[in-house]
Amino acid sequence: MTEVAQKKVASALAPLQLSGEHHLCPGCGHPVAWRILLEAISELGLEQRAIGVVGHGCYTNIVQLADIDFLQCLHGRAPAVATGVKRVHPDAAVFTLQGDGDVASEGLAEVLHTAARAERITTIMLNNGVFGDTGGQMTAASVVGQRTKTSLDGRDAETHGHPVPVAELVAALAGSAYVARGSVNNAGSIAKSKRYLKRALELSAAGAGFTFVEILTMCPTGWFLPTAEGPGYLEGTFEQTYPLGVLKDGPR
Amino acid sequence: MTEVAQKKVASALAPLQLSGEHHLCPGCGHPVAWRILLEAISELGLEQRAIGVVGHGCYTNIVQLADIDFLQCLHGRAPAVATGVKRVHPDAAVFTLQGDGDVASEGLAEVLHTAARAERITTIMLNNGVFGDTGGQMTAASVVGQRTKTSLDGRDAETHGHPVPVAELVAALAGSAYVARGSVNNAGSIAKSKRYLKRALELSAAGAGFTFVEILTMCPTGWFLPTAEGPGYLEGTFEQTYPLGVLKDGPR
Amino acid sequence: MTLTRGTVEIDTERCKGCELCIAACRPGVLVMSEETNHQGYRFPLLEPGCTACRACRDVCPDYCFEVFRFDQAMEV
Amino acid sequence: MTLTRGTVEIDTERCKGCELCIAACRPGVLVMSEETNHQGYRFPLLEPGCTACRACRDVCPDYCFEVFRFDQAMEV
Amino acid sequence: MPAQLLQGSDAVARSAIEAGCRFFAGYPMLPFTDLLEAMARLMPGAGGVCMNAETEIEAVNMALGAGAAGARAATGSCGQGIALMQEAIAEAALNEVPFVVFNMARGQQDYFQATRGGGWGDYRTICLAPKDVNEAVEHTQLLFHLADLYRAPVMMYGDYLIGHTYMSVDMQRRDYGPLPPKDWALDGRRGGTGASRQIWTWAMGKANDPGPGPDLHWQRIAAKFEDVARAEQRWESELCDDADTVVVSFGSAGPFVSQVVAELRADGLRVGAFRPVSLWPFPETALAEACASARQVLVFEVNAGQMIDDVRLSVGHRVPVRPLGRVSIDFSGMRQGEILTVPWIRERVRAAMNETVMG
Amino acid sequence: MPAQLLQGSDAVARSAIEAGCRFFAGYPMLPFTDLLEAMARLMPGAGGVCMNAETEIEAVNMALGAGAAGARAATGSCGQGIALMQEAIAEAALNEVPFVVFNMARGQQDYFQATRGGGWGDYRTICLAPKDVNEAVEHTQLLFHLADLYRAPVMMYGDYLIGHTYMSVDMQRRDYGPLPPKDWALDGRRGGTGASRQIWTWAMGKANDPGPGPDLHWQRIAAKFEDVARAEQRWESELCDDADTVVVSFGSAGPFVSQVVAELRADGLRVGAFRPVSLWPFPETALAEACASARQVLVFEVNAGQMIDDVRLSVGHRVPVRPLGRVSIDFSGMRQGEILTVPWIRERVRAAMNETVMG
Amino acid sequence: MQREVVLTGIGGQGVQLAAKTLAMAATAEGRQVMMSSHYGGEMRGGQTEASVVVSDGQLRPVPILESTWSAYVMHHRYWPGVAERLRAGGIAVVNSSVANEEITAPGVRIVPVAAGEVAVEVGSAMAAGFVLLGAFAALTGLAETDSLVEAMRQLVPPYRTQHLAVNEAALRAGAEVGAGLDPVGAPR
Amino acid sequence: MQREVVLTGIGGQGVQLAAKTLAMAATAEGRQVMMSSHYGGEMRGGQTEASVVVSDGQLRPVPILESTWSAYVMHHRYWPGVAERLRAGGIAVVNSSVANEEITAPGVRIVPVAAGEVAVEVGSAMAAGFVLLGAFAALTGLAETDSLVEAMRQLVPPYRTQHLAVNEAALRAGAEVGAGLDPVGAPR
Ligand SMILES: Cc1ncc(C[n+]2csc(CCOP(=O)(O)OP(=O)(O)O)c2C)c(N)n1
Ligand SMILES: Cc1ncc(C[n+]2csc(CCOP(=O)(O)OP(=O)(O)O)c2C)c(N)n1
Ligand code: SF4
Ligand code: SF4
Ligand code: SF4
Ligand code: SF4
Ligand code: SF4
Ligand code: SF4
Ligand SMILES: [Mg+2]
Ligand SMILES: [Mg+2]
Repeated sequence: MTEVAQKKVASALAPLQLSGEHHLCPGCGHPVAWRILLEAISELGLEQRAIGVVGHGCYTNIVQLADIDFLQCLHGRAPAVATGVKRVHPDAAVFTLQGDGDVASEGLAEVLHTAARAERITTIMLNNGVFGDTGGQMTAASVVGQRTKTSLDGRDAETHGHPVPVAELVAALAGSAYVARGSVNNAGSIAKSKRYLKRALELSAAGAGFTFVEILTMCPTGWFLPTAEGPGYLEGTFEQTYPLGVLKDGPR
Repeated sequence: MTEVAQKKVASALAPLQLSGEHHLCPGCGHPVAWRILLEAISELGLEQRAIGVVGHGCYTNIVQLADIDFLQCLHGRAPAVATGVKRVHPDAAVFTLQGDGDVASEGLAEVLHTAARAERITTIMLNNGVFGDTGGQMTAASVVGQRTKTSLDGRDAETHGHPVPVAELVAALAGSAYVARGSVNNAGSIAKSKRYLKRALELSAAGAGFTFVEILTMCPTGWFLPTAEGPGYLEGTFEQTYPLGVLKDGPR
Repeated sequence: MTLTRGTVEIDTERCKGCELCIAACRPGVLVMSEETNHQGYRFPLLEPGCTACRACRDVCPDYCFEVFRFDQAMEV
Repeated sequence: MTLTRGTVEIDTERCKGCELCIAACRPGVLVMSEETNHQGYRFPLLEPGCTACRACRDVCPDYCFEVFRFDQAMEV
Repeated sequence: MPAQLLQGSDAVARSAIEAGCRFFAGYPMLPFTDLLEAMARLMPGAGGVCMNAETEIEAVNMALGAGAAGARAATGSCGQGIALMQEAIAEAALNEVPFVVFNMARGQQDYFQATRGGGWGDYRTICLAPKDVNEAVEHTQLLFHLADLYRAPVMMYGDYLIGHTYMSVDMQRRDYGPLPPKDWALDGRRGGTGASRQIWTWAMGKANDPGPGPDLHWQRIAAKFEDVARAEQRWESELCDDADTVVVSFGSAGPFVSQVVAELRADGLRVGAFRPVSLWPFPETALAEACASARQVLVFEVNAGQMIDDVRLSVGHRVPVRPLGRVSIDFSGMRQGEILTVPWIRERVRAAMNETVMG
Repeated sequence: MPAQLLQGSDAVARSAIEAGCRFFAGYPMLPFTDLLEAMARLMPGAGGVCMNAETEIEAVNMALGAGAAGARAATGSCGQGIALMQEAIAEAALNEVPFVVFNMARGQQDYFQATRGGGWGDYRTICLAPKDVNEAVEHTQLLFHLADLYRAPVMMYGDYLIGHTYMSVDMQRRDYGPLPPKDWALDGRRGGTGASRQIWTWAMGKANDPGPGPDLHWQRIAAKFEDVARAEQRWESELCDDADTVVVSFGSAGPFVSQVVAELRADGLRVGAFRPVSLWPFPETALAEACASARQVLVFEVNAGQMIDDVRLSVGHRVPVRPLGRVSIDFSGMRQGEILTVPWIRERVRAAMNETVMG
Repeated sequence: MQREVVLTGIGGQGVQLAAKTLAMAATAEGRQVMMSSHYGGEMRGGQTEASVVVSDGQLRPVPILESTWSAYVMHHRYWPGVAERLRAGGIAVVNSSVANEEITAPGVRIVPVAAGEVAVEVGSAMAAGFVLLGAFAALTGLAETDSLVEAMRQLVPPYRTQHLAVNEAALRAGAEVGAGLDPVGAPR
Repeated sequence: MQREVVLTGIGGQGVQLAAKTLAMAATAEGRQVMMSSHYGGEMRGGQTEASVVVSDGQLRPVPILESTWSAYVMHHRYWPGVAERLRAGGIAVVNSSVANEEITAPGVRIVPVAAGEVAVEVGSAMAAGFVLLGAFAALTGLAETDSLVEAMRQLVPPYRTQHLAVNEAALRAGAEVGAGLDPVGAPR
């Protein structure tokens, strides 16, 4: 190979990212979501206005990796905590980063009340359909048929009930200004998810209302799957229950 | 007036009703809802299968007046408690009776999770848009513009947010089999509300899934209105935010 | 003369004077008393012309009405 | 001979062997190693034909890729 | 400012605003409701925020968020509502976010709840129990100070009698001395500088500045609470020096006991009154000293016996410690019941003295 | 049945089912999660129900509903999750609904939470702290019995070492004697007969059969808990008779202390071990007796000092009561940290004995 | 000189508002006042009670009275509990439109006032509480009628201003009734 | 006779499964066994450790070992904490495919096994833990290979049965390696 001029077109780390080391599993979808979130903040020029509020889950480790202010809070409560933060600093760009267990299970009241209140914050829900951090049990967002450690034969609608489509519920509330659902199972969907994040953060920081982005992420560990099968499983099951796209975009 | 033969066509008390004495305010809408609920249970022949689970609110006094099994439980938690009861007695006709503060504020997660789970129970929400029992503060269901003790100048969407339409959220969940909204502000709407209650109780007792009936009730005390103005205020404000009718009826 | 098809028994001592029955009565045969009951509330009084429609009974939050239909309507 | 428009630097020690990059690479120029890194994982190796499309970098959960575009494409 | 006739709740709300409280979140529950209503009425005019939180859990977490953002923040409730807040109160103690919890309790039955928590982990909550509206006004300001001084959630144990009684109140800003700067509070301004902040119960730090982790962090917190336990004991002791019998009570039971003691002293009985003003830290040493000459200690509390543990911990087994109160709730369930009257207490104290001291 | 190798959580789940538990509701939280998983796996086969409750609050309220309907019901969690359950545990104590709470705690830092509640009102919670998997199996069955006997929620204080350790377990149904019939339980069958039932914390009764109301009802509950306090004290005492030094510990710290005591006895030191098996009611009299000849009492607990209050309440000021443990959590935050080892404890006990007893 | 009054009635009769009006009026006249109220919330039991202590000097802050000099009785239901606290030589002003049962207490002067009827006359049955208050204050001298009117105006919340006129009329009508009764010594 | 083994590694290496397999196999052979494991949950720190005590008689139930006779080392990261507990005369079986740093402890025999390479040979790098276990058991005699295979079959959850074959191959391949090493005295 001869020496040719070359230009870096993509860095491993996002701006605002302090390190690339983390303890998440091989093939986990969360770290990609972290990266596009930090890119979105940086591209919007919000780095010195951003305050993140994170729940309890595998994704929590973003606190260690990102060079912005963070408040790690109780499981499910992030939207309420973020409300307190935002009302004290109305000019800050306040967002929550949470998992599906955090939002759809423990914190369903919090996210819906905050959305109805039109709180000017963004909630980002990383939906992998399991409590990843506790080892892969059924959440309120697990899809029908999904095997988890507490639904070993697959989630059965008759006994376990149906998944809670948080994004659809948030979109039904008058206080929400923007709702979208993306995923991180291939480069194209990653790029789209990043656009959703940018619009959501921009709108809430501009005072339009509550904005919500759900991102479907792979959890090969909780799905009991080889890492390479994660993206395909996500598409074949999660995207059927949770269709991708913008659910709501507009002033309230 | 000469003596003519006469037949009683309507009793003051419903079957199953032990007494007509209660301490609710003049013009309160709750007692009428109690009556049609008891009539519905009796007409469906469910009196020896019914177990009621009630929350905290002015309506709680039904426990003293009705001759069926009752469990008075913590504010907001009735659907979870009812779940425990129902799973132990699958043949019982289990219902919850709650207020809007109980359901839309404190217990939003409970009702939505229970609905998504397709729990075979009926939840009845008496919506008067205030915490009546604590003296008339704003709930998550208070309508925009409504004056309450904690929104003295009227609920303002910008600072207080928008009301949470619980029935619409429940209807959006796959686990709900029947959702309707009635009111008790005149004889016609009372009759319709009773039909809704009968269908809801029948369907959940038959195992169709979770059923939900919202009944708009007058709270002249919490609305700071003369009693006679209650029905008109209900129609002019509540029915605009919360349209009456059947929102969902069908097998899941 | 008014056609009267039925009548109501009113538990006036239980009444809390909310007047919901007054508005509910289509023929307008209920009027509020001037005196008050032991609780201090005024209460409805029946005038001729009841249709036994049950509306008063349906709307009353204090369970004050029993409704009776006459076998045959009367002129009062 | 393959047309190569760019290249990637891979932090193979940080790699956790998930193989997401392998599937993401349209031209299929990434293949998994036989050896393992210090963590015990196999990792991707680059073969000629990279288009500098960044897909590998976008999907990698362990931030292993830096992507470079050549000023001019090369035949390798 | 001349004294005004104010309802206790109103007075506490005004005192909080005077102390710089600019964020309040609450959920109605009697007898706390009035404080919430007062805050909803007064905060906007003071340039602050009062949230009609949709649940107690949201209320306390909003206060936590506001406290973490640097505001003087508060919330409150009672009984069941405080139970729901335990998770967040413990969390705030462990991640060091200050705010004030106004526990306008339904009676005295929540002493364990207030002093032993019910949250998780090794934490304690400073808890002041005012005896009347005027002391509540003072405690309000002191609590905001202590919260900031120790970076911890703190609590007032009030009740219906504090919240609902109208009294002539002297409202003024109290000065409790300087406080450290709130340079730990989150404002988002340091993002991207390498010095962004974080608040995290596990204290894991950032990649460029690792934290101590939970073990060391929680040891440090425990040490802090030991300091608080020594430094912040408050009490009121009346006529104990020569007392045969010391009657211990807290909160709004205090004035009743004081009146009983005054009356019995007038009858020549050697009786004293001791009132812990801080329920935690409990004034152990002061109580032990107050009971130095006593032949019996009577604990009047309107519950099944909760503070009596702390009294026994203070005085040991040297002198008999006897319960005087019992469960007693009024017909409404909102406040102490029939035993909270001067005659009830007076007769019991007299009888106990006849038996033990005279006998 | 021959002994089987079972993980603690699995063994507890099987023992619960053996005891007739047919309703379980839980929410994942380590180290409780394994018990939930075991229940989800085993319950359907036993004809029971295991709910994947969506929150801890729902879990405990589901258990309350199932208990009120007459089933042997249980729930569980740890730390923050138990904090969220306090409201309902108190409620169940006051409306007399039995169920079992498996608190598989992250360490010993939740002693106050377990023994003093954090709910509202005058209530107590029977709490058993097993020392190992086999005792946990036994306690599981005893707890269901006690819950039904006293119509009250009861708790197991387990931890990671109980839940995650695999041991050879002897599983069998224990008989603790007869129980009163559950004629108070709701089944809906008496509607319209004039004898319908109700469960209501305020005990207001029905129009045709008025209840006592909260004041009398709660006094009765308080009296019941006084009976429990006397009747249900459980403990284990080893070599205390002639001991200069008694070391008190609870739960899975017990075996460590026992081993230390055995080793030090072998070295000729007069040391004994005392372990409260019931944390509430705390075995006050037994501990006082065990310490009768002691010159010091050492309290080994892996926290900032919580059980030490109960130890001091038992032995008074007669003999010095010294803390031996401290906050100590492992790197994962899931369990006790570095101090929970035989050498750590042995050295501290030896040092304390050198100082005080030998010195 | 210290004077106590216990006000009793059932929920909805405006007893609490009457107590506050009296307390505020007395404060405005320069006295030290303590007022406490006991009413149900979640437990709609109907009982509502308040006590007001008015003094020219410093007040001892015990908000639950052992005994009282006077009573304001809107309803008889909870009278026995009040009667036992009334000191001999005291006075009870009673809403005779409602309180139809035997209202007596040893050594206590019982003053019946047909507050319900008077209230209907001035325009609203709901204002009976103010009629009784007007009468009570005029009789006892604990506050001037004008002070009561002023206090009532400050206390009625903005969303209830439609009631101001009839409330004032009720207070004044009550005061007239009270002025026509045998006077008692005022506390100063 | 009582033998302790501490198993150490990082999350994902199957250390817990290896420990359970050993414990179950030993139980099936009629011994008394206690196994305890320490691994993070919410705190993904990577460390994973287990200990197994195998005995012919009654076991003392202290689940955190003061010292150990042997170690099973899948990764070197947490070795120092294990090394200090290893008694002189003990043995450490080490996954030399990964554990590339200095693994020594005074008086302890260090036995390197290229578990990673062997695992790749039998079909899956992920089975290295079973290779090391096969070798460890064969060397120490704490359990027969057949018992290990049987225990592994019972432990692998239904949704992972696709791994059974390769796991078995790994155990047997490891056992072969172990059999080729200098033996140590078995505990019985
Ligand atoms: C109140 C409470 N309950 C339970 C937990 C235990 N917990 C910690 S992380 C977690 C799982 C979170 O799942 P999810 O939000 O989906 O995030 P993921 O790990 O899947 O990314 C749970 C249940 C907790 N920390 N607090
Ligand atoms: C956890 C908790 N928070 C607050 C309360 C106080 N509380 C009792 S009843 C009630 C109001 C209920 O309002 P709603 O459900 O709308 O019923 P309504 O009285 O209007 O019929 C509240 C807030 C409580 N009992 N428990
Ligand atoms: S458990 Fe799932 S969500 Fe958690 S790190 Fe592993 S793959 Fe990611
Ligand atoms: S406050 Fe409202 S809901 Fe309650 S009894 Fe009165 S009118 Fe009815
Ligand atoms: S029955 Fe009908 S017509 Fe007769 S009084 Fe009642 S509402 Fe009027
Ligand atoms: S509706 Fe009933 S309570 Fe109301 S005025 Fe008529 S009779 Fe009386
Ligand atoms: S940049 Fe594109 S072509 Fe090059 S290795 Fe990555 S995915 Fe393949
Ligand atoms: S995507 Fe990243 S971590 Fe996964 S195999 Fe490729 S380089 Fe390794
Ligand atoms: Mg998840
Ligand atoms: Mg309501």
